[in-house]
Amino acid sequence: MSLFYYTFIPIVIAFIAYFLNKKIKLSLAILNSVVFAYLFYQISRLYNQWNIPHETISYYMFDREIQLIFQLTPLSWLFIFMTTGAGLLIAIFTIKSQQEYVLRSSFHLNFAILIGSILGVVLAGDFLTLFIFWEIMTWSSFFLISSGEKKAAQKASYRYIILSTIGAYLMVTALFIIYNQIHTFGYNQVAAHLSGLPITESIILIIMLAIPFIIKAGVFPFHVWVNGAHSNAPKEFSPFLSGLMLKVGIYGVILLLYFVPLYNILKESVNYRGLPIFNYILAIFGCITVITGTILAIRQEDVKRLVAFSSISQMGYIIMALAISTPLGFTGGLLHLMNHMIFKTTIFLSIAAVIYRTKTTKMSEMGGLIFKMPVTFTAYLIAIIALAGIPPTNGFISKWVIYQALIDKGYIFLSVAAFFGSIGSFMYVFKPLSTIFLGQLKPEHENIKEVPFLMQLPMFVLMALILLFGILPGLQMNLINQISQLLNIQPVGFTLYSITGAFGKWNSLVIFSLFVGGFLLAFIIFISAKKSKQVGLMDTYTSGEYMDDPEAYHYAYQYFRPFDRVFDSFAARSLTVIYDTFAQNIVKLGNLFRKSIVTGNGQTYAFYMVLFIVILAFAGWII
Amino acid sequence: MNFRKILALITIILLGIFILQAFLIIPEKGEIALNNFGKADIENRTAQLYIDKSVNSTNEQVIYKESKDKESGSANIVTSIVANYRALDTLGEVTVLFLAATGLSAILYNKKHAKSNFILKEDSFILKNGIKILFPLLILAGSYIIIYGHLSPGGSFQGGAVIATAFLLKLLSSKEYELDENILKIIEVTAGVSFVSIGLYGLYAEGSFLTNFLETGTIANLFSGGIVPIIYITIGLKVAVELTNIINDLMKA
Amino acid sequence: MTLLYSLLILLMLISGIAALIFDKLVNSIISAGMVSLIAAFLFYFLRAPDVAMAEAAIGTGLSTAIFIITLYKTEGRGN
Amino acid sequence: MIDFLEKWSFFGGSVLLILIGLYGVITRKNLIKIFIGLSLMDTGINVLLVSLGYVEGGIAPIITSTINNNSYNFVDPIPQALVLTSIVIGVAVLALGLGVIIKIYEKYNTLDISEIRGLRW
Repeated sequence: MSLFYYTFIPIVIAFIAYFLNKKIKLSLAILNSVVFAYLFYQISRLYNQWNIPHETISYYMFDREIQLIFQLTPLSWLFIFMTTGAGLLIAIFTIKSQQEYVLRSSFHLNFAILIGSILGVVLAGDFLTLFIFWEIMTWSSFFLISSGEKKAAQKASYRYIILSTIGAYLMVTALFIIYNQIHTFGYNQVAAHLSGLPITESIILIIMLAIPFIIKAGVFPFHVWVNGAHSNAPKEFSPFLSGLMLKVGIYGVILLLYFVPLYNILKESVNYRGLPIFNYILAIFGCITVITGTILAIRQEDVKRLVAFSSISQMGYIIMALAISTPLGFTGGLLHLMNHMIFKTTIFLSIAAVIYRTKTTKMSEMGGLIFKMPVTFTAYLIAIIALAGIPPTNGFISKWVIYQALIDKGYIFLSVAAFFGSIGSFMYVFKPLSTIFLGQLKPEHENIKEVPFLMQLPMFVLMALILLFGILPGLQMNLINQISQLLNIQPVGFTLYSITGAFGKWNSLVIFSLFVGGFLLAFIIFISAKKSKQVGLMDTYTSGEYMDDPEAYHYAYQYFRPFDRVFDSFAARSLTVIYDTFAQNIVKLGNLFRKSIVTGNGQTYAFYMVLFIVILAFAGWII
Repeated sequence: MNFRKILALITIILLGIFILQAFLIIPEKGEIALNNFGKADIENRTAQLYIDKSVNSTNEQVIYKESKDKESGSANIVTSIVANYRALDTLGEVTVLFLAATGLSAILYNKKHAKSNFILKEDSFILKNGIKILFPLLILAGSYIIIYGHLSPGGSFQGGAVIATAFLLKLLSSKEYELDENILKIIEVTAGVSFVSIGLYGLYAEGSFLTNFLETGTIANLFSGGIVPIIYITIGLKVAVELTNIINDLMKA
Repeated sequence: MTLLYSLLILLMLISGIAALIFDKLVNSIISAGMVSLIAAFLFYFLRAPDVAMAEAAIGTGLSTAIFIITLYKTEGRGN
Repeated sequence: MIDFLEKWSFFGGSVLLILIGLYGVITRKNLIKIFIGLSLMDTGINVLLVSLGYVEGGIAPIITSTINNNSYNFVDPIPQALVLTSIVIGVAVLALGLGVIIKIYEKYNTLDISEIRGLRW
C-alpha cells in the first residue's frame, strides 16, 4: 500500500462515516475502530522495510509544481505505529463510553482526521508536506479540545490555537525565507543550506523552525496550553492528547536535532560543557518543565488537571534527555517517549472510566471505588507505578537510562531536577490513588458498577504492555538502535533482558524475579493479617460544628498542603499570570488608541474622510 | 471657536485651495483639464453630436418645424438626452428614487397608524378653500409641463414635482384627507413596467435596449420625438407618485 | 450683468452661512430654501431653464417642505 | 475686478458653497443642520456642473420658433441633463435621511449627534 494512503484513508473514511453516523448510531466509532485496526495491521507489516523508496505526489498551483513527499524511516515507523495503536485502543474505548455524548459524530470525524494528519506529519519527506499536515493536525485537535463538555474547554482550546498559530506563522516564515534561497523544502537540502549560512542567521531560522514543535510538546515557556487543554478535552481524547499529540512535538524536535543534522551546525556556535548552547538551553527548559509540572500537579484538586501537569513534567524528561545529545540520552528519551505514551494513556483511560461512572473530576467528590471498579483500579495502579518509576515496570527503565545519561555528563542541576520530578511524581500520583480508589465510599456511589468490557479491553492491553516492556526492554531497544543507526548515533548495548548504561548493567529479569518474590511475600502477609474496618465517609465527627462546606473537610482536599505552602509564592508567579498580564496590557493599549480615534461620533468619521482627501490631494500635489 | 472647529476650518480651507487650483491647470497635449468659465469647447464634446441630432455624424442642419426623422426628434435637447440618448441612466435614476421611497416607507413603517398624519393643530380656512381652486390648476400645470417636456423647458421631473407639491398642499389643508395608497401603487407599478417594456420592445424591434422604434416626426410638433414623450410621461408619473409617497410617509410618521 | 451674478452668488453664500449659524432651525431651513432659490436663478442665467425649473420646484419647494415636516416631527412637536 | 469676477464668481462661488456645506457637516451638532449642510453641498455641486457647461453668449439648448435651427451657439446640454437627475435623486435621498432622523429622535429623544453614540464599539 502506498504511504500516501495511510494519511488519506482515515480522512476519507471519516467524512463518509460522519454522514453515516447521522442515521446509524455508533457506526462511526465501530468503523473507526475497524479502519484503525486495518491500518495498524498494515503498518506493523511495514517493520524492517526501511528501503521503501520516497513517494512523490505532484500538483500544480499558480503554474508551479508543488510536491508532497512521503518517506518511511524507523523513526517515523515508531510514531505511526504508536499513533495507530493508541488510536485503535481509544476508538474501541469510545464505542461504549460515548453513548451519551452529544458531539459524538464530530468527535469521531475530527479524531480520524487527526490520526490521518499525524500519520502525514510523521511520514512527510519535506518541510512543506510536514507543514500542511501539521496545520490539519492543529485544527482537528483544536475542534476536538473545544468539544469538551465543560465551559472552560472553549477558553482552553482558544489558548491552544493561539499558541499553535504563533508557532505556525513562525515556521512558515522560516520556510519561505529558506525556500526563497534554495527553492526546495527537502530536509537534507534545508539542513545543508542552514549549515552554509552565517551562524546567527541559521540559529534564528532554527529557532523559528523549532518553536512550533516546542509549543506542541508543551515545553516550559509554552506549557500554558497543556493543562487547560488536557483537563477540559473530552475524556476519551485526553489520553490521545497526552499520549501522542505531545509526542508529535517531540518528533519535530528529534527531526531538527538529529534527523536534519542540525547538531553539526550548532556545534560551531557557543558551547557550554561540550554541548551547543541551543541544546543546553533546551535542556534547561526541559528541566524547568519538570519542576513546574511537578509542583503544579501536586497542588491540583481536579484529577484530570493533575494528570495534565504530570504530562508536562514527563515531557520535560524527554526533552532534557534528547537535548543532551549523547547516545544514552537519545536512547533514554525515545524509551521514555514510548513508555510515557503507554502508561499515560492507561492513566487517562482509567480516569475516563471513573468519570464515565461518577460524572465528576473533582477528587474530593469521590472515594473508595476500589471494590466497585477493580479493573480500573488495577490499571491505574500499574500505570502509576510505571509513572513513578518503580521496577518492574517500563517507566523505571527509561528513567534509569535518563539518569545514567545525565550523571554521565555531570549536569548536576539537571540531575537534581530529574530526581525532584521523580519524587514529586510519586506524591502526585498517590493522591488520586488514595482519594479516588482508596478511602471511604461516597453514599451516592453505592450502585456504581465496573465499566463495560469494551472499555476494559484497552486497559488490559496497556497493562500487559507496561509489564512486558518492563521485563523485556530489549523489544524496544531493537527498534531504537535501528533509529540510532539511521541518525549516526552510537547504539547502546542491550540484550533482551538488559541494558548497558554508563555505570553498569540493568538486568530486568533478576529484578523482576526479586520483585515477584517480594510481592508474593507481602501478599501473604496482607492475607494473613487482620483486615481494617470500613467506615462511612459522612460519619465525620464535627463536635457540634455546622459544616457548611463538606467538601473542605474531605481528606482529599488540599492533600499535600504543607508541601504546597513552600511553593505558594512560586505558583502565584506562574507563567500563565505573566501571559495574562501581557495580554491585558495590550488590550489596555488598544483601548487607549480606540477611545481617542474611534469616538463613536459620526461627525468625527466624516472629518477623517475630509482629512484623508486633503492628505491625498497634498500628496498628489507635491509629487 | 474651540480647537475642533479651528481644525475643521483649516482642513476645509486646505481642501478648497486644492479644489480651486484644479481650475488653474493648463493642459498639456493629450491631457484633459477643466475649462475656464464660459469657454466650454462644445465642438469637441459629445454634446455637439446630441445638438446635431446625429450621433453617426451626418451633420445635417436641424430646422424648426421642417426637419423630419431626426434620430431624436424632440426640440428640447436636454429632454432628448434624458429620455433617449442617456435613457438607461434615467432608468437607473428612477430605480434610485424608487429604492429611496421604499426605504423610507420601510423605515417609517408604523403598525398602529395611530399618529396624526398632520402637523397643524387645526385646519386653516384660507388654505383649505384656496386648495380647492389651486389643486386642479397645479395638476394641470404639472401635466402640461410633463407632456410638453420635449418641446419647451420643463419635463417629467419638474412636472412630477409640481404634482407632488399639489398633493402636499392637499395633505396640509385637511386632516381628513387620505391618499389611497393602492392607487399610488398601481400607478407606480404601471409607470415603471411600461418604461421597462418600452425599452424591451426597442430591444425586440431595433436590436438594443431603449432604442426608438416609433416615427420621430417633424421637429417641434406635439407628436414628435418617437418614444421620448412616452418615456417622459412614464417617468413623470413615477416621479410624481414617488415624491407624493415620500411626503405622505413623512407626514404619517 | 457680471456684477449682478456676483451679488447673487454673494447672497447665496451669505444665506448658506446663515443657514448654518441660525439658532432656530426654522430660520436655518428657510435660509437653505433661499440658497436653492438663488441657485435656481443662477441656473436660469446659465441658460439652463430645465434645471432652473427643477431646482425651483424640488430644491426650493419640496426640500424645504420635507425639512419642515421633519422638524415638526422631532423637536418642533408641540410648538 | 470685473474680469476677475467674471472668471471666478461661478466657480469660486459654487466651490465655496460646497465648502460651507462641508464645514456645516463636520462641525454642527444638530442632525437637521448637518442635513442642511449636505443639501448645500448638493446645490453647490449642481451649480458648479452647470457653470462648467456654460458658453459665453450661449443660449438654452431648445429649438423654438425664434431659435429655429441648431447652428446657434448653444450651451452644453449634458451637464444640465445630469444635474436634472441629480436634483431629484438628491431630494429622495434627503427624504430617506430625514426619515432616519425621525426614527433616531424617537429612540434617543435628541438630535444632538454627540449624544447619539451608536457608532462606538
